[in-house]
Amino acid sequence: MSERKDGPSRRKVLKGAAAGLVTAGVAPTILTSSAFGQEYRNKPMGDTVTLGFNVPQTGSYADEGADELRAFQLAVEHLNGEGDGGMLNTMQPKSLGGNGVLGKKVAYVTGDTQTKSDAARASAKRMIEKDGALMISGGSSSGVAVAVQGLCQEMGTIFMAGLTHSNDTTGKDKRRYGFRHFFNAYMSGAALGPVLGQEYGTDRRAYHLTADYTWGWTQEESMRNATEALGWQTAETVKTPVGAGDFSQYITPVLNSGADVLILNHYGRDMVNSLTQAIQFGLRDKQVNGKDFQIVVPLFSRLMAQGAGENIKGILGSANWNWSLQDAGSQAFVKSFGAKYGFPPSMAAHTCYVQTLLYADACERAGTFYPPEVIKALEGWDFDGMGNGPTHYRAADHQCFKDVLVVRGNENPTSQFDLLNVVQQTPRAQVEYDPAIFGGDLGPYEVS
Amino acid sequence: MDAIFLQFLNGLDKGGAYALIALGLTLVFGTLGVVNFAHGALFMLGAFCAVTVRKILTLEMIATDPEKVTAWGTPLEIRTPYVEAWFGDFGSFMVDYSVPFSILLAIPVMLVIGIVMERGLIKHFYRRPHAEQILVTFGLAIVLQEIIKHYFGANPIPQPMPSVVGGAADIGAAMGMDPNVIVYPWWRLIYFAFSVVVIGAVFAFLQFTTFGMVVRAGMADRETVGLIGIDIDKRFTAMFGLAAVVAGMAGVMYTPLLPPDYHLGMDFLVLSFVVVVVGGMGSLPGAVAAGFLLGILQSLASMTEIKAIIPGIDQIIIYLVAVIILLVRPRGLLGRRGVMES
Amino acid sequence: MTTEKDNIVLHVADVHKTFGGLHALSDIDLQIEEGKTHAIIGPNGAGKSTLLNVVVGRLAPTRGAVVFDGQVLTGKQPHEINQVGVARVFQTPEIFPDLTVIQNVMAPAFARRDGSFTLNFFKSIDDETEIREEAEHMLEDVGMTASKDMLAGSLSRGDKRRMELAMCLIQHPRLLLLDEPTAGMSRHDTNTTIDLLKKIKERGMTKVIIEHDMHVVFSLADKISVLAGGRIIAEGTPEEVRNNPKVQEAYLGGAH
Amino acid sequence: MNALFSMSRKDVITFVLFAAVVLLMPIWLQPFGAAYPDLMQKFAIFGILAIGFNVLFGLTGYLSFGHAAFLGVGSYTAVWTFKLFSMNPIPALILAVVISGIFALAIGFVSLRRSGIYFSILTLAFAQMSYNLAYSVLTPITNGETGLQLTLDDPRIVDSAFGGVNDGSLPVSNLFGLVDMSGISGFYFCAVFLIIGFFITQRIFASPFGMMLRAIKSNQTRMNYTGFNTRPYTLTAFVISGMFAGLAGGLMAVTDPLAGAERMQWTASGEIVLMTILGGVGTLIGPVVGAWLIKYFENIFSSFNESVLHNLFSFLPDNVESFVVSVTSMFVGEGWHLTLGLIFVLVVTFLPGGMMEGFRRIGSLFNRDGGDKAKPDEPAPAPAPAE
Repeated sequence: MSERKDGPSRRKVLKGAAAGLVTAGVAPTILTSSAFGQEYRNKPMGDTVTLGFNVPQTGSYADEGADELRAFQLAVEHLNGEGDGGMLNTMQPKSLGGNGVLGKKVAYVTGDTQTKSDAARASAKRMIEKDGALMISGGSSSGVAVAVQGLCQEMGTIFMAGLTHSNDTTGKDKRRYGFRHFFNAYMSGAALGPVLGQEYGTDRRAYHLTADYTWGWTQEESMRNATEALGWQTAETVKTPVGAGDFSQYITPVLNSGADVLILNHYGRDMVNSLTQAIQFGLRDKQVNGKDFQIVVPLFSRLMAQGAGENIKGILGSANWNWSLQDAGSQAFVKSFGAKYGFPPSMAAHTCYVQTLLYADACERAGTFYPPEVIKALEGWDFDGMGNGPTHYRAADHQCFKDVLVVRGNENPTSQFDLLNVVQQTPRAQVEYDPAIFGGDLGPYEVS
Repeated sequence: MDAIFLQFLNGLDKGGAYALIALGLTLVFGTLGVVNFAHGALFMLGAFCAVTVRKILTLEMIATDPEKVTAWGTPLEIRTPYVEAWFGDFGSFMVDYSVPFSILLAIPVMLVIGIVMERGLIKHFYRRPHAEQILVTFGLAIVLQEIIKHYFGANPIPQPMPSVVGGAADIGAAMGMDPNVIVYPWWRLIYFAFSVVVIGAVFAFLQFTTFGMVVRAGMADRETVGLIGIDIDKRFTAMFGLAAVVAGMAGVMYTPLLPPDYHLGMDFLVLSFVVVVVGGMGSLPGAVAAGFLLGILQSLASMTEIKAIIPGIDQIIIYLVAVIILLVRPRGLLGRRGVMES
Repeated sequence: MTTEKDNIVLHVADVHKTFGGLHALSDIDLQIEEGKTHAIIGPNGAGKSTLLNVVVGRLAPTRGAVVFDGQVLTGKQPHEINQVGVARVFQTPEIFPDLTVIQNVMAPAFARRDGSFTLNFFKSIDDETEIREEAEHMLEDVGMTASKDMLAGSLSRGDKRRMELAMCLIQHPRLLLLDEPTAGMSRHDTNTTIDLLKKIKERGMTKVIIEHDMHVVFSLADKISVLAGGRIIAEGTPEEVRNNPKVQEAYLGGAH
Repeated sequence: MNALFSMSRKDVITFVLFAAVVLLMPIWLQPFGAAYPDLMQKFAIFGILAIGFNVLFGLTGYLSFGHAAFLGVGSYTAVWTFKLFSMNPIPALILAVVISGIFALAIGFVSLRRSGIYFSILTLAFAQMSYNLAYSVLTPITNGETGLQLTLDDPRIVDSAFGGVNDGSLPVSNLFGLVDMSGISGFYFCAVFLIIGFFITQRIFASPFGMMLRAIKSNQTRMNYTGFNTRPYTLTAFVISGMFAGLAGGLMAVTDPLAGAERMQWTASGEIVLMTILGGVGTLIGPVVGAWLIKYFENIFSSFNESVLHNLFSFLPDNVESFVVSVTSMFVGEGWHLTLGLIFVLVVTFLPGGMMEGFRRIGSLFNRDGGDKAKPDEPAPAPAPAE
């Protein structure tokens, strides 16, 4: 396959020249031809290809970021043929040979997103402009994912999103250069809904506490749609400030609202705090309308479950992946991760690992690192053996479709990592939707 | 009505926390004239005293089960806490009560931290501009929290309260109303009572001991007190230690409500400054009054009925109140003239 | 008491000032004649500084008004009062410690020339040669040329006072209020200051001076008002006051 | 301070040197690994922010703890200008400066009624209210957490009137279709503004107006009794520094068309304060140096991971290497905050007056004739104000 679809545009050349000026630092470089040799940004010239891993290293999600970084390192090892190969052994179909990507050794650079859009973009730009990163991956919040994805579209660099759960990432704000393996709020609702119906009945009144920003709203909307479809009523939806810390003033009104389910559309520290505090208010010991009061946390992660401690027990929620899954891919990944680090990977680590492998595989299949070709190789790709069963990367919105886990806080954990029980692996067909419902526009393959 | 009453309870409980945190800050400012941006970090260190105690109490004996293996191929570990193995029921009692126990550790530890901080760093900044005090204490706060992050990670670490007080108290029923209408978590009531006791103790200490009298005189006029031959510096060091202890105890007791992480202090920093300034820089009663006022207003502003009238009011209420109070009362509720206006 | 005369530049009309229940000033009626040096003396706590504070707008009188050259000053901001031509030397020098001596003296000259606010941030201060020269002359007058580039904060107390005086004089105020201008000065400095103030007198500037040092008062004042317990108990030429038995009883008797 | 009087030549030299240092960044930053467009753009932009802040804080002593609000307002304005009118940065910057100036006028008018920490808290309160509202209820205007971005269906009425083609990709900010505002040209664009901003500040510092601001910091009471109305002076300084912040915010949007609410958070305001104090309050160049230092740490120190360190220390014997790496890794990568904190503590403890004080000391080491206080050529570090 040709590496060049069309000749370099004038702007591209100018940019290349400018980049050359920067890299070499001195004016005469402008006259040398090497500056004109790049048909696309950061085309790997030597025998390595550089990937950029952009994760939160400071701030509340630093532990999640650290876990993502471990997964990235593991993925790089496996791609370069070191270690036990992990999911390379289970991935179906597979073009990777454990000898790097397209014969080039995989190297990586890292950066700190600080879970802030500006810092994340600055860090991504550094990896692209200075370190020559060909692909950016990672992240632990939707705001950051959308911001970095937008940047990557402008820069013509592929972005393989890490943990981002908002519908917007592959909906309103979807981009041609952005891909998401993680599930989203809509899928959480679609998977949780039926289970909630089975467990708690169809005659319920739900009270929503929602983090007051875009992810919270999409989560609330998806949960409302899913529960109201069951026949539940929505008693009240209340927005809470992000990082409120103490949620007591939002929890007390729940007590006498006549609601019998509390849905916490919170993530991270907000979730840990609001869940801990809601349970202290005795909500779970309450009887309302003749039924046991229930709390639901639509998005769970094991790391955050650790923060909530005992309080997580028996609480229903959804997850992208959990290390207790028994399929061959998951087991292979858990095995090599656990052997290297001594504990099992989080779902953030899983999605980052898979994303890296998928990108590498797509390059191998496209036969080039040229982003538009790699994008085409990823779009509409079907694969299996990487956890969650057969998976489809939908071309229309770059969202992966796979089984979604409904999980429950483990009542009797056998270890400090055994916090979530998989209640149900909701089949992919049940969580699929029409990409048109969230709008958005992917944009072009070719960027200047 | 019930809703308002409950929000009022919330306000008291929040206000107690705010007042407790602001108290130490204003104490340090009033006595030493130092703007201490590391005060939030002291609160956080207190919280991590509780984490440490619990960590020690739950240190586990690790035996491996040769029969079973983990998903990643290592033998399954069987973990038993030492204290339970050694002390049986008393051991689990200690684990259960780890948070109150932690206060015993927090008092000496925070005292030492406070004194070391003051003697080692802060005392060199008494005569320096406030801007430099801000930079040095902010830097110190970052260093302290990064050290905590290095050892404890960034994730919040849950600290359960003793199981006896784990649930909620039915205050309504106790007051002869319908049961299950006004219920409030025991621990929050305890926290409120605790804050009242600590605030009372600090006031009594300053009011009725010679030490306190000298310090109060020093707050009013440092030079004169120095002139009459009292070594005020030593007492001020002790005051810094006291402020650290108060912040630390507030941190310990707060852990069951808010699983602590290394960043906890920064979240409270801005808030505690707002409380102190609204109360009036250097005024202890002002800080307490402002703490309760802001706590109660914040709780009431979060009611759905009020948010329906003014959307987003709960997001800004604290700052809005601060602006209004400072415009109406130039030096906060109970501030003195000439403090921090240079 | 006295009737309005043509050459009255400052009229403190029936001023009362109470702090809580305390009468700091009662029934003060004071007329200052143009070009004269008017001393206000009295024991500590007599209300002298309070009176000056009322004149310059730092304190609002409880009753009464201050009229300067036909304009009511009461209710005006301090800077407005300065702009109509009233300058003040404080009991503890109020200067700009972080600026150099020459800058300290230039600043008031700008206020005189440009009013209370001008936005002239594109012109270099170096190009303000007129004001700079004027300030240098002023410093020469007070004998501080040598220290003109020192930071004002590092001056001795006496030098600070002299500089503050220069800061006021450069504005050519119609009325200069001096609150104990020689307090804390050595005898030599005091004499220099007296000479300086006499020199200004020749230029015809009206002055109100509060002073403890009778030597200063009697060598400068044209007229003296004696304040005790917030009231004017005597008024007249230095001779008259010196011989007034009430004054001797209330003040001079105690002081000497 | 006699710099003011012997000025012209000295200021011209300072200016030329400063301009040269800024324009030659792509070369001299090379060995520091910082010569890539984004970081250099940030250096220029945060330099503008810091010198503007210094006009307020350095000269008048009023410590605003809410300056990031103006940065945010500038960014939002610029992005909205892009969305509604044109991708040309000039109108976007003009509007950003004007709107943030108006915003500063309103906030300053209220906040300057108080001084000292009461002023700081008022500005903090206004900025936090802006941030909290922008993050949540004002999402229709600010796009909340995600941040305001360009979209394909933006009207861009001026551009489309001039026949801008929609090729399906998002437009890039450009100067009349000639020069893109991303990459190295974006840096030079920002650098020009930094140099202009520096020039303006230099003028302010050397002007009677600048002297009045210093006088206000020195003794506000004396200012009043000297016939100055200090409020318009402080308000002007506040608005000027707000406009600088707005310009910086606008430039951030020009080089990278995204405006997020967190740009207005108190931590961002605190960062501006730290930059200024770290570099040297009230000095011309100090705040810029402080800004560069903090941004350098944020972007470069955070990028060192263990594999980079292993490469760096690979010349050492294995066990020594792994020890050195494990110690160093505490201070870089995810530990970069620790280094920053330590630098704050060390600089302010040993160099009261910030980095500029350090440079002065180094300078006086070489000037053997220079007695300690013989010639304070930069404004000396302000002595502790009387409380």
